[in-house]
Amino acid sequence: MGYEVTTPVFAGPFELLLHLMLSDELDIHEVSLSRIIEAYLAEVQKMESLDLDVATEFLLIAATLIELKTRRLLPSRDDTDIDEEFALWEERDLLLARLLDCKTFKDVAGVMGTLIERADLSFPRMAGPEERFASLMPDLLEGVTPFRLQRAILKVTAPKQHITVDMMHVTPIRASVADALIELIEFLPTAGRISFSEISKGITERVEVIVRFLALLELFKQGRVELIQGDRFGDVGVLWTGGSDRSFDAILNIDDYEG
Amino acid sequence: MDNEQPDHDLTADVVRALEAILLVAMEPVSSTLLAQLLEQSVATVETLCEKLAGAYEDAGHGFQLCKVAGGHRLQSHPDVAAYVERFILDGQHIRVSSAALETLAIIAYKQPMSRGQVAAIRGVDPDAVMRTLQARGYITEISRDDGPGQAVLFGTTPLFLERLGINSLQDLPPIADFVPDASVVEALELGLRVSTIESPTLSE
Amino acid sequence: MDNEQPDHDLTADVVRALEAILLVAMEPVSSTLLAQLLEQSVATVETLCEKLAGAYEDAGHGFQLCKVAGGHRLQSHPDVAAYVERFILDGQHIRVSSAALETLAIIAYKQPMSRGQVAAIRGVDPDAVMRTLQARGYITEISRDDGPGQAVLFGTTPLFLERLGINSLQDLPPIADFVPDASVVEALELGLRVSTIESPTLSE
Repeated sequence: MGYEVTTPVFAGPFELLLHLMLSDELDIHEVSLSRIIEAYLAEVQKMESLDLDVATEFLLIAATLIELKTRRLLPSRDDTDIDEEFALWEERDLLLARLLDCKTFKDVAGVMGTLIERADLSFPRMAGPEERFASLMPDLLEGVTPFRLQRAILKVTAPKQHITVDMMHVTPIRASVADALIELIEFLPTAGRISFSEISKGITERVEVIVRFLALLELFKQGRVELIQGDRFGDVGVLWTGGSDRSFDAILNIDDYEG
Repeated sequence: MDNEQPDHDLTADVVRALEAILLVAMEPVSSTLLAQLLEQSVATVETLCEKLAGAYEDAGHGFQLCKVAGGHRLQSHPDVAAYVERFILDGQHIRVSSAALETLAIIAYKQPMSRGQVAAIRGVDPDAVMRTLQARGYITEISRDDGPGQAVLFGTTPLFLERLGINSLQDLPPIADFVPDASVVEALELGLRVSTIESPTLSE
Repeated sequence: MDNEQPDHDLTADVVRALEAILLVAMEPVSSTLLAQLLEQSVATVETLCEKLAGAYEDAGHGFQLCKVAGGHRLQSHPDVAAYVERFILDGQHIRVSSAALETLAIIAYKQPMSRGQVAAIRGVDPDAVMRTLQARGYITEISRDDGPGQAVLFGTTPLFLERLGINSLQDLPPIADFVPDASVVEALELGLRVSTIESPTLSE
């Protein structure tokens, strides 16, 4: 099926590192961190079309490895910062634990794959009751009108990009005030007076609502919107006062909010 | 030894394959198709089916092998129909799901459609849903694709029209000239932007 | 006499009804529902199903009675899979990628799991994979985390059990069986030593 997500050979940094370290295990006393780091970085370099998020994950692990390596090369000094030392140990233990987790679930996945292969050799009986029982079957289409059918097909055949653009900010839950600003600047000037609840209508992720609110505050600070609250805890009214200025150069240094 | 067991081991394998095919079949299977699948003559298949039907009856199974219009099929034995009725009335708790409705809509408007074509539109495997719709008699296999793989093509049935209360597919509300589409309406309702804004990686 | 034939005529009728119900069922039927329909105890139903499954196997039928996803169902025998696959053509099972399998493994053993928790173990954002698994019906949202953000928590579905051909999550081998053995732990541990002091034999 076309919708299967294609993943690189190594679906994650732990998987890659695990592979490199365990294929190096011929003589475990000869395990060379240098070689592992080299091979690791070489693999990462091969991943041309890696998106930024994935690349970051791979590079974070690489950084830890290099730190370990550096620490080994440095002569042991008395003035080593004990906190730094502990932090590195902690990081190493975490990495080790994650590698063991990764190995465990890789093996589990293997067994599950075998189970699926075996199960796939059998096909279930699905024909259902014969037509002589048809009158007893609850009518699936009760209450379904031709109009509902029309709406259903319009929903599935509609171009997806409009909605998915919004959804991408919803999951994974990473919302940016910058995106919310762009959105608001695009839409507020022609919206007239609008309430905050209308702006955030239909948004289910709390963090999405929050970034919109922060974006509004930012616009308020910049003097481009007027905020009106009739009574305490009441809905906030929003009115664009920024004229036709739709620039958003001031927003570059606004943080992301992780959910 | 079971009296359904045929004479030779070779035949035994063929009978097992025959039973398996009949079990998974959603519709009666013709002797010709069975002959082709089992690499036997049509006459042999007919004989095997008759023998098997007799053996099931003799063994007192709760199912039977019947010859109906279009071919052979397994069905529940009329003797125990009361239990089957009870099962249908008791055990099923079915409401049309949105997945089923969408799949049915796609097939109704765009028939004939293969499973793969429906999957391409819905973005998910419609297999289970289509089996349900087929079992309910709302859709049926109407032909096979000429292309490689000869995918089964599905269409709606007269029962579907009847349940929907329309006389023909022409009575379905048109979809071609319907503007704006559902997602645009939804987006407008949200009061949010409708068009795709190229959002630069400002937040990175 | 068929060796599937039970002792008493009363039981024979119950078995026939059981077979008929399983034949018309479209998903695994639980022992509880069967017990209710057949007016027998759950224990009796379980025993009857086991006996029937054994009898089918002994008689060398092309189908089998299996306990899957918390219920009983009839399915084609794996021995004749080649014939059935030829017949099904476009109903072939869709492959599950290794990335999907590993994500499924994590969720199966540690459910309920949020996307973030899966990401922490996988080291990559599992969003796309989890959406696919959800669309296929192998995982579903089962609750929300109480914590801030109220992350959606996912668990596996009966369809997942069906796909694996197992009756319940208890049928999965215990996770302890998979804990990497000492040599693996040692190899990883050595590779990730913080300093060379502790193991002078390391060649750098």
